[in-house]
Amino acid sequence: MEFLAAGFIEENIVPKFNYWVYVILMMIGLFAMITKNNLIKKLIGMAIFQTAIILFYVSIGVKAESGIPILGHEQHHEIVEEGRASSEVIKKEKFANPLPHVLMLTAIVVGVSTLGLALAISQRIYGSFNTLEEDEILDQLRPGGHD
Amino acid sequence: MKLFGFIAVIIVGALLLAATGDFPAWGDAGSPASQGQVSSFYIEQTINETKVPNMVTAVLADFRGYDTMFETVVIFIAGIGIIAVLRTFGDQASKAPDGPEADNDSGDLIVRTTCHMVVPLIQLFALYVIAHGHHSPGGGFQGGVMLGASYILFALACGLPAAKRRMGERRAIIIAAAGIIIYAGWGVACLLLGGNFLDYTSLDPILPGDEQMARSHSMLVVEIGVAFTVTAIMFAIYSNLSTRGRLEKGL
Amino acid sequence: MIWQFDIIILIFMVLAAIIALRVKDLLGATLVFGIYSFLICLLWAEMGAVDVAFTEAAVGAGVSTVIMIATVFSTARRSRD
Amino acid sequence: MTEHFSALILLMPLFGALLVTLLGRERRTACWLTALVCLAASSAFAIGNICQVLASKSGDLRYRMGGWQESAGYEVGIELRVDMLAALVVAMVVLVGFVNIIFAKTRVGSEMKDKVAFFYALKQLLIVGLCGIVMTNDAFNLYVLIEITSLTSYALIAMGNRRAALSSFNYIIMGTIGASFYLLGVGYLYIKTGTLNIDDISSVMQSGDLWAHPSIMIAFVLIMLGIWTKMAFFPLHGWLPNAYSYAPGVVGSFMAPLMTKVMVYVMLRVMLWLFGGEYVYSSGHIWGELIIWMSIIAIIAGSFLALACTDIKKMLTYLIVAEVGYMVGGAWLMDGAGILGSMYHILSDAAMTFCLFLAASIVILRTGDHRLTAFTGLFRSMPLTMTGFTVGALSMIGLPPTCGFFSKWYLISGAIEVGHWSYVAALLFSSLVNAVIFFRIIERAYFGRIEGVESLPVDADGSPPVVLDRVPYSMLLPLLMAAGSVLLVGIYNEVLAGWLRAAIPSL
Repeated sequence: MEFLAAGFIEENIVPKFNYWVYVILMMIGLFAMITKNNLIKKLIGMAIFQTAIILFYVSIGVKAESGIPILGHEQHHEIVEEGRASSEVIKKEKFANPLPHVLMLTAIVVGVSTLGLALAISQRIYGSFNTLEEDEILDQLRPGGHD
Repeated sequence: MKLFGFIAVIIVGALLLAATGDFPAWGDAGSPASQGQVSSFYIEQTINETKVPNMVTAVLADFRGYDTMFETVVIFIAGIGIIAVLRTFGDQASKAPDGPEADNDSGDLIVRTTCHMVVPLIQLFALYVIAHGHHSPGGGFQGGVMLGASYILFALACGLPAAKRRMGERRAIIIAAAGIIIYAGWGVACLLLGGNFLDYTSLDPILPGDEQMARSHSMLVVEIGVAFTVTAIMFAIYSNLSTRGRLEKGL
Repeated sequence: MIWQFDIIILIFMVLAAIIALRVKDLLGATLVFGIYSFLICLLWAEMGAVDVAFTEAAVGAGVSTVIMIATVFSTARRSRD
Repeated sequence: MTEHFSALILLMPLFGALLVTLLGRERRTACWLTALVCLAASSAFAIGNICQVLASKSGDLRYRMGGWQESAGYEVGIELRVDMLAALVVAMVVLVGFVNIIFAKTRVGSEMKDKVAFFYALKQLLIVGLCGIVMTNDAFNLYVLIEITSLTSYALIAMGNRRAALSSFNYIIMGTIGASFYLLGVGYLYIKTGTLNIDDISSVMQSGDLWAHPSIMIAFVLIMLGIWTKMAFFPLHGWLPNAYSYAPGVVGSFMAPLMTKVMVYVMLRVMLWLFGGEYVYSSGHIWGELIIWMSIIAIIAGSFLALACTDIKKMLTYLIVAEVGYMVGGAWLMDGAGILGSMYHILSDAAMTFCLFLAASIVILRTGDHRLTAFTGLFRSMPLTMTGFTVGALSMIGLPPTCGFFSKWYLISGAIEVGHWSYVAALLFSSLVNAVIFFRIIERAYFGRIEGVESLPVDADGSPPVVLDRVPYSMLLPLLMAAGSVLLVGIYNEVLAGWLRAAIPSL
């Protein structure tokens, strides 16, 4: 009954709803990957699954006051031309954490590579089985053991 | 299967949600990940160490350049993997239509004309994105995808054979490999000049400016390498997937 | 970050994800998936991850959708689930 | 130059792969030579690396990519870390790759047809990925490299027939789930610690006393689930038998010995270095006992499934599932000898699986039959091949002086020390089943009647192959090298165990 307590929602869901939504998206994707019968649908599920993880990582990097992790012109000018110390000019809480962004660039690339390869393989499967439904493919394979 | 999948998903979801209670609140600037030494170093010292205002580019191409090299390798693997899996090499497949007028063999006149006008603009913007990645969002990867997309657009509007004459399969593979050779070769150059692999400061003697500028210039070089690979592979992926590996006529 | 935008986009994203998986026409599913990618790209721009948003716009909403459509065209368009 | 060895091990096959793609699909011999030379150089560097680790005082080499020094005690760049275990596993990876390149020469033409160059390129990139996994000290870099190995193996497997394409698709689904779980686990660690370097994460968790936090525990569970999916630990093994047995012969004989073993290495790395033995083995967790029981189930189920197989390659893949159970169980025994056995078994299992897969490929090639009945009477017509097979089989059963005996010895002595008799029983049972399986084959091969012998398919180049056992030297030699390595790893077990013992962190 803990879930119904009023304090639970304010403490655990409201400040962290991004994390909750990422879990929901991930569960949707995972469910599709496991249960969908059509190979393309499985791949759409896979892509949703991967973007959910990327959402999680990007959410780590956000700060309440933050903007984009690129120095503005004035700050750039102050540091490079006027020679002021960067730690004075740059306020950390004004910049989003750049590390998760970098990691997720890589993860997006990995995601599209996997998707492309999987699509190529599903085209080959379609070429030799003439269907993309998993159960129909397994039916075709059943009578003959090896080929 | 449905029930099993449902149970598995619920277990995983419960596991993940159980941990969210333990996380710092979303957007908390004092969370370990945001407050930590590594993140502070990237935010505060990037400009001093590399003279690049875009922290993401600097971390991507320099601090974690080793990761990015493998990211490029991943793209390369996807490209040659798709060719290896799907491509059917045959005599009839390699026969290209001849004559320059084959450009106009397909598609609507308006579409073709618009495409001929838009593609140079896209490519110009893509080059800008690659070159300006130090100061604004973008970089080799994004620019490369856009360059590749311009070829895809061309193939959609004017037919794959016309696009293939501009970016044939062999040429695409060579460009893709050349991109990684630029990247990794730049790292090896650092190694030959006495630094560690990808230690751009050791290139200071042969590049203009001081050590920090050497880093900045080197980042541009590796971004160009990334752009080469991504451009070629994106087009190769599209051309193979849209023709089931026969590379005849596109969509 | 603007949390009102955040909530709206997240709700649309969950809807788009569910629709993409429910639609039986694979071409439709692919297009809804393109919408999903575009929404997530907006979300990242809103969270300050501009480089990631740029990449997602080019890759997720652009190239992935195109190669998925290419696959749907050269295979079957109907799906049973 | 010597300090760059660890980077050069990776770079040689990377450039080799790029050169091979540049050479194009027409120049097959040139592609083969390029791959051979690059992997030979890489092997030389790997052996040099072992010598360096032996010579170093601290027992581990560190190599900072990009030359980024640490800032206030935290690594800002990516660091490679090579200790004795890593050096040995890297050497194992590149040597198996090198020998397999020799083996592939005659077969690759007929199995890959026009795609020989792509095969060599993907294969070398797979080696790059495996070496990188073993050496990196960065949790996220590990993910990227895991994906490199996965993508190359999806493509390599899918180059086979239509069954291979289907099993590759299943492998993609399972592999992506596994890798994504790993990535999530790393994200959970990052949100709590703010760093990605494995040593730094460990020290932050130590100093901040984060052990009690549920998210750390869930990170551990997620990372373990991801790695187990990748290494085909029993309930998650579904993708492995089909993928490896339907893959083209030259691919299967290379991937089977390496992929699961390297993932076991990653598991040990995560357990002992990232989280630390103190946390993993602490009695507060329910998982210790549970996982040993799961590995016992894996061993028994793998053995039974192998016993039921009539297809030689399928049988070997189920034996891999059982062997993974050995290693996971050994690693969780909470005991130095068990961990040592697990580490030593990584090396010995790679040697013996490699040997058996090579022998099986040769037999399948010669007889054109992949059922166990193909072995009938083979001792008379192919004595050398069967000798190699027998050495691998004896090692699988666990008879001295093969390496399989010593790894079982370490595992069993570890289990006895902590009094886990059911694990001992499972190991002995699996030995018994292996004995039944292999003696059945060897008996058939030795006493069975010879039937009609077909002629060998002509070499890919059109030149008549040099024949001994009616098998070209380029296939026989790798088999004998693999068999030799089974014996060598066994005979020098004292030396190897001494080296590995020094690499185990204190529990």
